[in-house]
Amino acid sequence: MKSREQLLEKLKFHGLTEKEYHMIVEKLGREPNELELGLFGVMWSEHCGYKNSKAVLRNFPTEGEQVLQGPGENAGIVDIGDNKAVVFKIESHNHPSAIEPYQGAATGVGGIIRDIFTMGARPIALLDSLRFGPLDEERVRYIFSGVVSGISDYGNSIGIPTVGGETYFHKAYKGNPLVNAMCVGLVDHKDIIKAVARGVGNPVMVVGATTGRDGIQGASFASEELSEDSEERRPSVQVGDPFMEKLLLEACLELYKTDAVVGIQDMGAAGLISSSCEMASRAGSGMELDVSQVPLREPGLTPYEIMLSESQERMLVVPKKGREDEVKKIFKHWGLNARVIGRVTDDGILRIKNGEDVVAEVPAHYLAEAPEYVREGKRPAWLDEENKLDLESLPLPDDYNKVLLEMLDSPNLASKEWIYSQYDHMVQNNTMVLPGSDAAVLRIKGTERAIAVTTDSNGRYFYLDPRQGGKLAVAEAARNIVCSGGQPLAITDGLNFGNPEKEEIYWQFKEAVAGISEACLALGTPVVSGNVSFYNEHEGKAIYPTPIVGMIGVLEKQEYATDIAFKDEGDLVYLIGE
Amino acid sequence: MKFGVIVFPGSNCDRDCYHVTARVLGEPTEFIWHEDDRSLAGYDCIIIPGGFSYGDYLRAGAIARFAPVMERVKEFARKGGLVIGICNGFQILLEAGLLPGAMHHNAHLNFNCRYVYLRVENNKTPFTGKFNKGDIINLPVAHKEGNYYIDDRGLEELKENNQIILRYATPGGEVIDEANPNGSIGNIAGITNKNHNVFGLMPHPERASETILGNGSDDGLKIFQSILKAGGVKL
Amino acid sequence: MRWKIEVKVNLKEGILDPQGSTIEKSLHSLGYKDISKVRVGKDITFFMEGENREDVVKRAEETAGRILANPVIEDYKVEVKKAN
Amino acid sequence: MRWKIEVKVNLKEGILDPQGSTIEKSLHSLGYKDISKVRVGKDITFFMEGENREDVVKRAEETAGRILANPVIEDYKVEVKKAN
Ligand SMILES: Nc1ncnc2c1ncn2[C@@H]1O[C@H](COP(=O)(O)OP(=O)(O)O)[C@@H](O)[C@H]1O
Repeated sequence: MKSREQLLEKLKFHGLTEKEYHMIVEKLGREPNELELGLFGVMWSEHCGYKNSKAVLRNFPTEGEQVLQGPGENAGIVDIGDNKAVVFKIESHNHPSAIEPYQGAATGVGGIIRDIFTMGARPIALLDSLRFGPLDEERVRYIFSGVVSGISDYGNSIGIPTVGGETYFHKAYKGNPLVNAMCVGLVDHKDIIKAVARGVGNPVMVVGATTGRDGIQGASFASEELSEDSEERRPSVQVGDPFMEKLLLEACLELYKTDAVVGIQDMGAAGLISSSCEMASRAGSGMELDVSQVPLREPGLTPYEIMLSESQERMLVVPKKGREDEVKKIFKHWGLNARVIGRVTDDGILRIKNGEDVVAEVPAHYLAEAPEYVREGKRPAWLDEENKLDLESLPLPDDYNKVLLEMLDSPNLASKEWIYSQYDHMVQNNTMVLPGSDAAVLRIKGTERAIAVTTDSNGRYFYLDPRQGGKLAVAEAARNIVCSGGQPLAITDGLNFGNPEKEEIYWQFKEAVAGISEACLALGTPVVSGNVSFYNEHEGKAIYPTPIVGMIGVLEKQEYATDIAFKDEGDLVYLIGE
Repeated sequence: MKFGVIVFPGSNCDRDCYHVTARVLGEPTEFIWHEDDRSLAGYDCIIIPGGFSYGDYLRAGAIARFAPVMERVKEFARKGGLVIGICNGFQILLEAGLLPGAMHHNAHLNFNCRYVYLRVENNKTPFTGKFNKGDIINLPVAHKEGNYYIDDRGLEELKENNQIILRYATPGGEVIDEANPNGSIGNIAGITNKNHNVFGLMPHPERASETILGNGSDDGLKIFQSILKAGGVKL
Repeated sequence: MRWKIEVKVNLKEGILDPQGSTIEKSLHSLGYKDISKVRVGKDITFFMEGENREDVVKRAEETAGRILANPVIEDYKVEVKKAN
Repeated sequence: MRWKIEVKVNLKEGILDPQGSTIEKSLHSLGYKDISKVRVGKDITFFMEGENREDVVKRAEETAGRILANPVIEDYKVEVKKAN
């Protein structure tokens, strides 16, 4: 019998509370073994389980006749006419980018791209929303340039244009930069694919890269097998391989043409465990996996490590029974692995085997459905003080020319060309309005249409009044779309906040979601996908609450596309609005 | 005219080139897989597109040159067939020895995607027949390793044989450092072999072939139209 | 006195090296089948002024650990030689 | 027998090294003012099977000269050690 202290220590390592442990025991009707506990630990983490945010996110308006897929899948999908649809989502990679800016940002881009092409779509655009501390600090400059080259190298190499984004510098982000990437894909309605594992007896395959120890936070301390040798703690940073992802992308798109696929999901955070139990639980089926069949990059990985590895550029595919060889053939053509590691079952249980031994056995939906926490939240006391500024009391500048020059010199206002010129923003031959304008516009080949895409947010507004901030962000995005000739259709949101266990942060979160929702309802632009990133704090201080709004609009005719440049001498200039 | 677009693992402008020759120009076009070992007889022009063949790991183009299809491209070029290598395609042609010189990192190191102006130095090639000598054209570049290098003797030879086809220039046509996006020797942006049937260039003509895209330049289309005008060489 | 420094920066063991594995695959396909475990690192050389070896080694190590390598994913090795 | 090969690939003397000069500039701006002539090359390591040293050296040199380096702009150096 283990002592309570031992148990608590173990729970702490897995990020579970004692109460959650008792929930697990009650659900299972027995104590979980070490591996099962680890699986619950990651699946019930905020990152995978959304336990602090789920209840609040339900307030988002998610419906509309243009919506083909709302939140809950790998990405959202909206109709753009002519039987075409766009698939899009935003995702954060803040903490990895703080530690290893280049790889952190690169793998963030890689991850969001996979979310898009798992839905059957070809990715056609990337956007990146970035926040850093002030540039006069060496460390910040290192992070800034590392992040930009990480995004640049990954997106350029894989051949998806990075057509837009936004960049702000403020001390609130000094210790905790924000790196949010959005990807947009194009698909014909009939070709949309979902991440479900249906059909008893259908095989489950791992395709793409081999599995290594990447991204397993301190796995060596967790699993008893590893605790014997005193290996140094493996870093939890992943390395991206855009070349591999390009092959994976092309192989998957080729595979979709065969109708052999029942479902497919990318292996992102918490790798095999999260992809398998989400695919099974969405379909209400079970899955049996044999970890000894997973192709490894290095020998000696434990079942725990194999299930949790976040090695990049991998997918979990469920093809129809008997079509395995077809899948293998396509992946071989692209020089990639494809291996059967299990099959779909009908008992709703995720059963993990290591060769003949069953090493874990848990109903998939237990894992996939983390507990939900609803908090009250509290309006921060300092907010009134911060909002007390009397504009009349500000002195007027003596020299307006000097002020203007200073403003133009500020990194927040200056041209972002240094950034976007490092991104290939033209590959794929669709970019009609280039970066540097309000929204980027991409033509849709084979139609007369185009789409407009933008990301927007102002952390300072959210900080001073999260509800207003939410409305403003959506409104700004919509203005950018409209100014580029588009009709706003829907949004994806990247919700970056501090620690939600703090009442004030939770309040910010709730309020911001309420503001975004209100504006989305008013503008008829539902939320179809999104991402939550909590715990963005450094030395106990949270970042400005920074929800990023990524919006898509449609242009019925390509000739509606407009950019910000004045065109001809003598053209009239109007100011419209209030 | 029949175009063949070579596809390496990691090519990413293959579909863009295809779009221009097949859709914009309406000419028959086929993709050719890098492992393909068939003779290229029957094609009028082979395009080696941009991208990151084999991830551009090691050096841009270093691994692609060993692909089976490259032997066929060499054979095709030797017999006088038209070959155009764009961006990564140019790098591959250099590594394969079909064009002289080598490419290294841009002088400022960064990837650089923007429009540049180019001066047409030689219009007496199958790739530039629709231009006048001295024309200033506007095409986008998008690369990290476009810093062309050749030793002094090689440079002299390029000049003697009129192999320098495009140089980075100002909108007014001056060939000066300020107009050079990558540090390339002599502002060289594109060269041919001695016979003028193999052309390598860093800028992307396929991205400037439709006025609705980008800044509206369609100067790139003229390169493809020049190829049509030249008629190719049926082998 | 003048010293020649050589810093080798390599990805830590166990960390994916996409360059290395891609080169390895192509070497195999070119017939160099007995080549294994290809890893690609950086080899950075420079010169430094300094009174004595210890001091130079110390400063070279500092540069390597702080700027030339990211210790989160990379290991580095510093060699210091007298320059002539 | 197993051998460990190390191939160092560097830009030829006289060819401008943009990576090196960028690093040099940032080192200077960080206060390491006495650093000069920074050059960045590649350090490629791998293992090879072979009966005797000469044979391995020959094949390693061939790989380096044919594939790992581009002789138009790069020099290379091959080191062969017995692996344990
Ligand atoms: N990180 C980035 N990546 C790509 N494009 C960017 C990035 N940051 C800014 N841009 C581009 O620069 C232009 C100006 O951006 P920004 O200063 O945010 O404009 P505004 O605030 O006027 O909307 C936009 O076209 C935007 O897409």
